[in-house]
Amino acid sequence: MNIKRDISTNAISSFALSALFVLTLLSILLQHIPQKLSSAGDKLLEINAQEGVANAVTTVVVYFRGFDTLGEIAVLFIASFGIGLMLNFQVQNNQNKVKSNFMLQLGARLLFPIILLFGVYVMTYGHLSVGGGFQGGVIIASAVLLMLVSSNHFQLSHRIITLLETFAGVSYVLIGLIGLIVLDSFLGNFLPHSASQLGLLLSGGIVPIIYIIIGIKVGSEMSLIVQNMLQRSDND
Amino acid sequence: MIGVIILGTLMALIVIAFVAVIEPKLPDAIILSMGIGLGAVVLFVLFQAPDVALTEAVIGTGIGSLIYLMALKHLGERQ
Amino acid sequence: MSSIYFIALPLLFGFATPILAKFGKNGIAYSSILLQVALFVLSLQLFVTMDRSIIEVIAIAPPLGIGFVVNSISLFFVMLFTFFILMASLYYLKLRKLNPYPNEAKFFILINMLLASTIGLVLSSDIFNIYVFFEIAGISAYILSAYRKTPKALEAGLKYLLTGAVASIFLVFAIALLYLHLGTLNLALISQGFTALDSDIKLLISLFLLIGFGLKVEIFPLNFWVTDIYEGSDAFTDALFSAVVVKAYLFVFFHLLYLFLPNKEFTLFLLYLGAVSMLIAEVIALRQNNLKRIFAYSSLGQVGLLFVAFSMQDVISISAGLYILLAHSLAKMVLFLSLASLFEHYKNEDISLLKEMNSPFLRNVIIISMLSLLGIPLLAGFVGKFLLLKTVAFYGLFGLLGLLILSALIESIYYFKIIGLLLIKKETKEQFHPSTLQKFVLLVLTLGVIFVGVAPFAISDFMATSASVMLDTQSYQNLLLGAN
Amino acid sequence: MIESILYYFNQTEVIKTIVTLGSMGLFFVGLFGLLSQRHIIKVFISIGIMEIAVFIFFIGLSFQRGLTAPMLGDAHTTFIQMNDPIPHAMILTAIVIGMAVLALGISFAIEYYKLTGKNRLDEMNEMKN
Repeated sequence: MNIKRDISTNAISSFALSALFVLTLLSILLQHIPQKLSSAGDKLLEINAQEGVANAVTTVVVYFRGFDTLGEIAVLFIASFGIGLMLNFQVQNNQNKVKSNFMLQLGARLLFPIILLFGVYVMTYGHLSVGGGFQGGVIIASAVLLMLVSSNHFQLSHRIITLLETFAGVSYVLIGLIGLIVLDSFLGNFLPHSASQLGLLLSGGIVPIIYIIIGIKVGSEMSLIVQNMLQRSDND
Repeated sequence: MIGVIILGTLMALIVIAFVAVIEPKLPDAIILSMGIGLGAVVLFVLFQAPDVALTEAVIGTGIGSLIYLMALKHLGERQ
Repeated sequence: MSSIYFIALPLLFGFATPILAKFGKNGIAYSSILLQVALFVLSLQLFVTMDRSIIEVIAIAPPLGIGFVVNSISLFFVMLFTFFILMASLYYLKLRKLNPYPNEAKFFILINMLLASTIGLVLSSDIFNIYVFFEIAGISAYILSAYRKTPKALEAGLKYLLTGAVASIFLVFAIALLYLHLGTLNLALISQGFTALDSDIKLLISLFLLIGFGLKVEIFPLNFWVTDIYEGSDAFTDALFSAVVVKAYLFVFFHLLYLFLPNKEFTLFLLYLGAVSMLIAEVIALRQNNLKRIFAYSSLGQVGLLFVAFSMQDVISISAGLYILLAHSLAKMVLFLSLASLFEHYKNEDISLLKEMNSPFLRNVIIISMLSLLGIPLLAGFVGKFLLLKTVAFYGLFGLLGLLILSALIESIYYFKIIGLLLIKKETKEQFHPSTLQKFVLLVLTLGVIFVGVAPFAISDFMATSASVMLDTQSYQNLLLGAN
Repeated sequence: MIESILYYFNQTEVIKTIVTLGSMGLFFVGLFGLLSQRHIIKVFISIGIMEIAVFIFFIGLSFQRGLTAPMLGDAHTTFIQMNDPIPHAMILTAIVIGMAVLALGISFAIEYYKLTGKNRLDEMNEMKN
């Protein structure tokens, strides 16, 4: 009885507190609804055609603000190994795992290459249409997830994942450093690129290459996160 | 038309979010939080931001729900 | 040489480490040290050759893209952070013989990521880029504090992560409001457009920035969680948090505040917030028994003092703040690093450890750094505190002066209690000697404390230039916008 | 009648007001959850709701009615009359970072629960006082 009253007082006071905060916020925000103004994004759209990339968001993410994306990759990298460190991964014995039935295994095996193909498509066409390395990489990781859930013996090779991850991360920074040496600006677009290539698969200089590298990195890290999360042993 | 759809989606989102927050059963709360992600995807599509919508669908809702479900499996349902 | 290497090389090293780790643990440790030595030499070289502020372009030129501003204040922090992280890594080389971190390669990745992100925070001139580095530094710090995977460490990491997640939401909110109202992310353009905004919006944005950074820089009343984190983490990580991470966040917060200041009242508010924060921290510290907790509260007090110094917006008070910052970082580095050795050796984290320990060298460096924190003349802490009190008195803020002196008195009570415990005659004859390398690191840091205290005029020109550069937002804007 | 209502809601100003109200409502729910709920999964859900509210606020207010998505397609061959791509890029980054932090936090919580059996914030008291 006493505990129940405590919980409800807590709920009421936090309700009142957050309502007060948000109402103050609203009273300011509603008076100053931002008007359309010429922003940095509009100027970027004007010069976007020079880069020869059809998807302006991709140019912004990978090239104009590419440094943020490098930082983002670093965040994912740290988080991924942090999770690996926490849920210290051991190859578990498959005894207490529920054996999945034949239809599930067959379906998963049929779907796996299709999802993989879709992920690679989203990754490589990131500079032409919606999508890119982040989304494609996560789609690939979801294919891995499907196999991990359904199959009893599927196991990612730790060595290959580490190799892919390292390759992707190192080559991202190296591309940036080549730009620094060639064009005197880190992550500069040193490969040939022009507006006339707009819409071609091979266009945009370093932009699609970097997005594919991001895809490899995100795909391998997400797969590791998924595997670590799924296979945390339950016994202790 | 678009204004009414945005209004409806936002209202539904607020209701879903409120239920998800006060729902005592954790599995239900997690399913509802996936609904919030999907509602946000609809809004991002309406706001002409397909890249953000795809990212939110794949990362926020896809991997995010997996993480919540794993948390549920390991942390237990006891509130 | 470009300042981008300070970010690119640690990142490269971090990304390559999973493969490098296959060649053995010692290789990783030594190559990490080598990298940090190289970066420190690079920062010294930049410092010597620098004749004016410059701007480094990343991808495209600043108003649209991201740029790094290298001037004397940012270079001061770059040198400080590379030096402290190098010292900590050297110290760890011997510490790992006793009780190494599990999975050591990852530990070195975290150290290097911390280096890259704190330097990025200081150098960057783009507010969203600052957010990204804010998150990298945050995530590295969460993992470092939970690294040992004991219940205490995990709880500290979890609390740190939750507060950090809330902080980043408010930071993103502030950035979104800035972009919606000004249409730019470049600090110079934001600074130009900010004065024309309505006062409500200005106040809201500053409040969100205060909440976002305040949760990270340990200012009252957003610091309820800090001492738990210091207690739960290793003393070695506490040294890094106190000397490097908090200082980076603090500098960026005031850098942003100078560039877009809502109004005079806000700085006055921060001034008294800092003073109250210091007083409360020192009062609570009196009742503590855990050594890490005591020094955590002392860190909170010093952060309050730094808030006072930086909120005054006066060249002398800012250079006083830089002196305090330098002295505090040096002293806390010495304290926490020597505590790390003592904890490993005596397996005791309570204040009773001080009675038990018998190690003349460690006792002496601890006493010197604590006296410096107190502000005894001829030690580093004195210069900053003296300059600050002089400025406060000059502006006629006698209430503030009283608060600061009162908290300094309270601080001296528990400091002298600790020093008294250290000077008691020990029962055990067996002495504990740290290794030569550890002695070397502590000696270098302690000599730094003494040098700054005895000869503050040696660096006073540099400090004054840095302070005026930090305060001079007009030339910062010209530098950033003139490059195009 | 219906047409006039639809027209009213289609004005850019009205859409922006709706987005501000709605996203702040969502923010309120998240803040309420953060303050009132103590189970660790609930806390993370609340933080996620606050994040999504800020994202919707930002994307919704930078959206202009009548402008298309910032990419070329069959009907658009030049980069004019398009929505601002920078908010999209920023939110894309923020979503990925938010997910990374969530995954890390959950892994801390799982290990903590395995060691101590506590899964609520108010039970966490490993430290003294």
